[in-house]
Amino acid sequence: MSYDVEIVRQGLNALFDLKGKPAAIQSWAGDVLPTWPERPNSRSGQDAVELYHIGRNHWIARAALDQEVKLGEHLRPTDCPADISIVQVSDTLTFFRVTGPHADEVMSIACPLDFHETEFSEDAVTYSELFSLKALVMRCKGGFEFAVEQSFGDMVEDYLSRATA
Amino acid sequence: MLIPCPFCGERSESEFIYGGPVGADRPDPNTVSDAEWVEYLTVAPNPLGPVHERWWHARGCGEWLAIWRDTRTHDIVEAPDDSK
Amino acid sequence: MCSCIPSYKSIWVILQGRCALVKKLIDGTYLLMNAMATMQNYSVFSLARNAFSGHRNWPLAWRSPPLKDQYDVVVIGAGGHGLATAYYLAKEFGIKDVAVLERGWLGGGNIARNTVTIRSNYMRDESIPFYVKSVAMYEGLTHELNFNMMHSKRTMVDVVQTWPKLRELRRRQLVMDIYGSTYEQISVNELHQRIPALTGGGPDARLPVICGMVHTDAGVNRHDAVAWGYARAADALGVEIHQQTAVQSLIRGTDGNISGIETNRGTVRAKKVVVAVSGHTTTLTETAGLKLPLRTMNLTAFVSEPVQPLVDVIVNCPDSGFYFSQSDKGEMVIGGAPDMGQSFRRDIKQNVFEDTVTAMLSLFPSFKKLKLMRQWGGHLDIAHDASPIMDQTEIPGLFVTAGWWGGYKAIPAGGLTLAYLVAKEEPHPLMSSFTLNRFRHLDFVMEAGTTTAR
Amino acid sequence: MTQSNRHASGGRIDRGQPLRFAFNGKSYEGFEGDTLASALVANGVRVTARSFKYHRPRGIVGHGPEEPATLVELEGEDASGNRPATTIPLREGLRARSVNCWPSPEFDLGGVNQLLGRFIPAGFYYKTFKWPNWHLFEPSIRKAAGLAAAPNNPPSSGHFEARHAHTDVLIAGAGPAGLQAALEAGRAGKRVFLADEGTEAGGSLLNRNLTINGQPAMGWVDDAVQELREMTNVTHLQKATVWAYREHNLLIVNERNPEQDRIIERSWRVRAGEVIIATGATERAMVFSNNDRPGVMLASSVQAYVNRWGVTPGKRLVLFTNNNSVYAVASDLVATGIRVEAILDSRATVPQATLDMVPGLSVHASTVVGDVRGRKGVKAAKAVSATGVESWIECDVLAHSGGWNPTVHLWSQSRSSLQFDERLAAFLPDQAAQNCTAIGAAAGHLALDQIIEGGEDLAYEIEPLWRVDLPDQRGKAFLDIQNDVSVSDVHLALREGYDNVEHVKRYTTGGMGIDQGKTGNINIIGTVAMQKGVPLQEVGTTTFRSPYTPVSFGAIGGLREGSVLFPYRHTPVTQWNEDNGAVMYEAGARWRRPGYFPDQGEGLQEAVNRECRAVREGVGVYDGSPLGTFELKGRDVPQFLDFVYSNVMSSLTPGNGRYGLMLSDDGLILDDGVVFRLDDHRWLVSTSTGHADAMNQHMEKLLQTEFPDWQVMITTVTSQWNNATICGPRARDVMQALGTDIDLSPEAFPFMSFRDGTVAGFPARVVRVSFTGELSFEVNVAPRHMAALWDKVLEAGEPFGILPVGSESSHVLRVEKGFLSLGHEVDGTADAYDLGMGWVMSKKKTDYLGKRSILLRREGASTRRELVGILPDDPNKQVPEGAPLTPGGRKEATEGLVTACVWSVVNDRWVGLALLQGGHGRHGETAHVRLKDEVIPVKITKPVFHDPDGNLLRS
Repeated sequence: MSYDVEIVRQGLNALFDLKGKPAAIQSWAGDVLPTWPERPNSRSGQDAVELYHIGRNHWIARAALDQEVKLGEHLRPTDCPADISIVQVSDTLTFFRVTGPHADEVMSIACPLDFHETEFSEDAVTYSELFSLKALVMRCKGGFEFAVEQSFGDMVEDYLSRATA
Repeated sequence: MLIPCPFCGERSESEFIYGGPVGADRPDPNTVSDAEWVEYLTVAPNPLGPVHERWWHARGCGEWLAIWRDTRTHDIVEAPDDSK
Repeated sequence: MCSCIPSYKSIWVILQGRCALVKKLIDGTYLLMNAMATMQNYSVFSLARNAFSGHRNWPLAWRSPPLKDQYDVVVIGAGGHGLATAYYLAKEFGIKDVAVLERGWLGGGNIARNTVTIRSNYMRDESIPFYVKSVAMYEGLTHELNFNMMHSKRTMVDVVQTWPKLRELRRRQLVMDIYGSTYEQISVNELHQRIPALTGGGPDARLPVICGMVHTDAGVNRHDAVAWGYARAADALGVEIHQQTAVQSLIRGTDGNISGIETNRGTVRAKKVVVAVSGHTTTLTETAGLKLPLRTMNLTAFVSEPVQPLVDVIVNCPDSGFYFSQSDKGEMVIGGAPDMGQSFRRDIKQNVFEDTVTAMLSLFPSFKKLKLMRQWGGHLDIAHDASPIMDQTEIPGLFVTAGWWGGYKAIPAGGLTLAYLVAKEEPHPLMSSFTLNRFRHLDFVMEAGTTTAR
Repeated sequence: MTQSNRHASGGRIDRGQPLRFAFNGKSYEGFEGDTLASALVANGVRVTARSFKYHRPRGIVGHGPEEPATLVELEGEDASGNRPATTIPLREGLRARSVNCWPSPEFDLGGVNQLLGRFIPAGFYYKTFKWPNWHLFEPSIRKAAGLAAAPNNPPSSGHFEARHAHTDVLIAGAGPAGLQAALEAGRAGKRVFLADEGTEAGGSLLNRNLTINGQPAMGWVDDAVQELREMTNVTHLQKATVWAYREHNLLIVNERNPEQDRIIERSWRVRAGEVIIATGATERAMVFSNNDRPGVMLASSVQAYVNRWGVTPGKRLVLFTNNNSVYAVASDLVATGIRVEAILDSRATVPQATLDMVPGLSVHASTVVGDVRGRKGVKAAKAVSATGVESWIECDVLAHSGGWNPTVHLWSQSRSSLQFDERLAAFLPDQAAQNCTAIGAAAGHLALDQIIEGGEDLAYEIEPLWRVDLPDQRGKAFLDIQNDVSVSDVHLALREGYDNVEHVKRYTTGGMGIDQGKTGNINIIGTVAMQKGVPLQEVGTTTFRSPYTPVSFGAIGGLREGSVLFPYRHTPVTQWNEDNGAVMYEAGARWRRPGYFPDQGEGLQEAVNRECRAVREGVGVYDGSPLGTFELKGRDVPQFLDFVYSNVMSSLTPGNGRYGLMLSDDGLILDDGVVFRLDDHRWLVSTSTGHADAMNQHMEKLLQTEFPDWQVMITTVTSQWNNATICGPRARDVMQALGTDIDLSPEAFPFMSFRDGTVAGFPARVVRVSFTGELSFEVNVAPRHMAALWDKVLEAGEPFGILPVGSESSHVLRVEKGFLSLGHEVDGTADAYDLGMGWVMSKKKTDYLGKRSILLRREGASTRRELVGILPDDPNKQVPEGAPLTPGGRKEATEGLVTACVWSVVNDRWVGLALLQGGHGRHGETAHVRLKDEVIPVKITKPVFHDPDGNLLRS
């Protein structure tokens, strides 16, 4: 019997890479961004914009692709002050979803993280290793969502199909 | 190994890239003697015991961190007293 | 540590089937007996003679004399390099008041843990002639030491999977030609003929095999025999080997020169002290305040279960990152890349190990059914420029040989050149580029792209 | 009659499920629940193997992974070699044959070696086979060695899998101690990972008739297993061997045939908070003359065959022991109606409680076995009393027990220490090196009542006997049955000075077999200790190494094979490349890139010439997407770039760029690349494809560890921008044809600047850099537009004869220009001055990475090897890349090497680059390429063969 999962390679998202002190970014971006996720490797979301706290003074803002222009106009990457960095990175990451009863098992083949709920909670988001690549990993309804650098997308799809063959 | 990242907590060694031992501070290249410059570049501590070393959380949050690791056991240990 | 123990199954067949050779065997044995008058001769005849006395009359391979408080030369470390150095000091330079001190058991360091690959396919003018010499010395060692090293000059074949690697290997080939070392390119078809078990790496593989490079001078032998053979021969020349004798510190005289060593069995004085301890070099030299550009790392290896002969060459796959040979006992003796962190743990890292195994399975998919039987690690020191160091240090009378990651193949020539250095106090011409002096102006000897990190 | 030794009832086998199997070509029948070994015992097969060295007939000795004698090779679809018959679950249609004998173990031609025994003691091969050389003998010896045949195919169906797991407690072993620990941890709510190598839980209780609180112990096991099954926090695996204990409490478990039939084996990498080692104990052999006869078996194994599998290995048994455990075996045998001829106990007195277990049996204290008769099966055992009285006792099985060794392999692998316990005569766990504990028999608690409350068991007492030592002893007494190592071999090793236990092991090969000496190693240590007159602790053990039992490489590799062996990276144009017949190469940083685009029937050189001509005379395009690209932001970027690059970057104005070199602090070239200033605080840094990750690491390390106060933020944008680089004299025409709002004139848009705008309707950043020496426009767009842009470029370029250009042509084009390449000219020795790039080494800056070191190195006496161009005297003569240059072409130390040699379409000849000693001062002279059988004279020139003043790339 094969693993009972559904694997979907997703389309583009609007993504912005944010670096700098939270107060500085907040004061520049205003209320376009959701409540600040203070805890390392956690996320927050409102009005379809999600914010991932994935490194020291490092966040990723994510929204649907149709929000890209609007978000960009708010964040104005080229105009922001010297002490913060905002870079549009929508094309950089390719997202996958693995959902279904055996999503945990497929993830345990790919990734060394401990996905037990006490260790990897509902709002967890983190960079980790997935099929020996750097990957952004989080939970989604019914399973997990993760993203790898876009050029590795075909390779990850290939690997996932082997894992669930 | 499990390596403690100050941002992410303990993570599998496979998320990290080894960054070499923490050496002496870089001397001023314009005033230091040749011999001292060469020693700074080429000689690293090689203890049979705790070594201070750097790792890059390359597949994680991107943090460069330093740990003390016992070269005999690979246990991650407290900094020895004389290093503080 | 690998095991290349032959089976005993067909001894009878061999002895009977080679009648034509008996005359030669007899002649050869007598020649050897004359050459090695001081040692019990090892031959098929001495074996037979002893068989009838129940093997009760074999003498000790080496003595365990009392430790004196002074020697002309003290060699620290009864591994391959230490024992070879002591042997050549006595044999080539007449220096026989030599003690080899070993904190554990002789032959128990890296010589007990390596994968016995002997080769000379290097890239630089500084390196090739030295290794050509070492390979040649190994080939004659069984007869020189009257101890069967089971030297098997069975050829190394590189399996090339990327064009940059081919370019690098061809560069080696072209320089090696000058020094008489052999390296030839072969086609994929020829590669499959030489290594029928190589069924992976086809045109659709992740890294398709492009061609092979054949190094016919390469071989393997039995590592324990090298240690034991040198120990026995050095002992016969008067060298003393002291096991379970741990050197705790080096002692310098008031003139700053080396004057002896402190051991767990007391102080021993010597005007010349040789440090031949692989990974522990800095641990020792720092007791005399000497810093060296060396770091200690872990290198791992593993063997499969023994199986019937399948591969009769050394297979090296630098693009995939592993190499192996099949021992006479039938085990695949497999090595991969070192683990970069400093380590004295002598263990295997699971991720490094898995990398090596998966690389091997990609080219040898039938090995999926082969079983891992034993794995281990060894530590070695690596110099800042990854080339060896052999020199008298800034402490007069203190000599080091270090930085030999993959120093097994260098044992005979390393021992000979170090004995030369100790006796004459000047570097042997084959090793003159490998002194500490090179670091003064950062004149590194970069043996770029040594095959799968050995 | 089939299964002649099977009892009418009893045992944990399913008599309703008979299974047919074949052993050495003969058919037999067994039952579901059997192992191959128990089925062979049931069928009365006595000679099951031949020994490795002497080819002595051997039978089944043990019942688990400790089995030293009977190794078999499975045939057919589950073919694999060197498997102990005791660990193979029987299944329908199983085909097995003994290794190391031909044609069969009953009649084995290799048996002639037995006659030669005295000529081939330990280490004999070091003393012989030397003349004329080893090569003469090696082929025959190799052929004779090796046990099973090598596998010749991967498994025909199914695959292997490796996965990660995390647990609070890992418990190795589901015997009474392990089950009890799992229950306790599971009830406490901890995450528990319980793994056991057997087909079912219970450990020793499966083999023994014990009670807990008056009830059969297996009932307790069933209850425990049931309770564990109901706990969601417990993972309980059977057929799962914990085979390695690594650093930081990482353990590797091999699970065979897990629930999914498509998975052959699964490898678990388990990270455990705490490890409990409940691996039980292994019975060790007694050492006496001819202790390897078929029918000489471990007592506990006889007990297992009787109780667990309902078979009796013999009809008349003699038991030989130095400890109490054998008395329980005898009691079980008697209860089953098997005749026990005698119990020989080497101890002077046997405890009364022990004797009470075997009323009516003949027990001889102070008595040992002196010899065994029966070459192909035990016929009689010679009992020898302390007073020297000898008597032969007829029997068909001699069951022996030399005591029990706690199974400390995992404990020792964890680096935890062992201590020899005189009372138990065994090595016991001592100081833990990691967070682990040993419990139950593994900790020396060898009786059930020490492990489980209510358990009833006989107290374990022992007086060690490492070997039977009698005057006039004849026949070999084996310490290691698998490798045929006898007591006399160990004595020989000691006599010759191989007296360390490691020397003994290596000289005799004792303990180096597939069983790793599980039943015999301690006797070797004991024999060495006796001979040297020292305590066992002083002799010590040899190191326990993983794996605990052999494990297939397939399971270790898991799914990582085929196309995903190494990662691979694609650009949006990869598919187009493949569709258009590109020969794809591995191109650094795991990118797969086109090497060249051959037309039908075209070879590499023709294709490359065609592509190069297009770039030099018309226009070409390549996919430059893999180039490493980073956006740097912050006030301190200028001073940072001035520190990491050898030239000055801070003086760049927005919109402009500069080529630069990054050096390591010891003066070696790390990378070359181009820096553009986007605006006051935003910069774009590009690196070579292969070094992108390393340069990212380099910059982050400096910023985070050396200059934490500097305000520089780095974002990797390699995959945010893709580019098509249009290059050649007609490049501007193609750009115009594509349609752009950017003024492309050289005045408005000069070399080394960039402009943002639209190209072919896509938002684009166009950069004027050139790696070919021609007019070039690097058109950067978002990857979502890249495939479409590529199509449009080819369409717009068609009238100008545009061709896609692969990396082979790029190499030619850069060599013609003398542009350096990492891995060719930059090989770890040349510096920027050697490469004629002194201009890139700032004299103004007081410090930058590598400055001091390069100056120091150049003060050294040695003559530098410097970059030159070479023109073979014969323009049609190709020089191999990497070929050495020697003085006068003589066969001596080299003075340089040819780093590149290409056919130049613009020069219509071969041209090359070389690093040559003092090369900068030797232009116009002749140098000599030295090949094996040939000397090629070459003229030394400046390293540039096309447009030396750089007018074209600025045009």
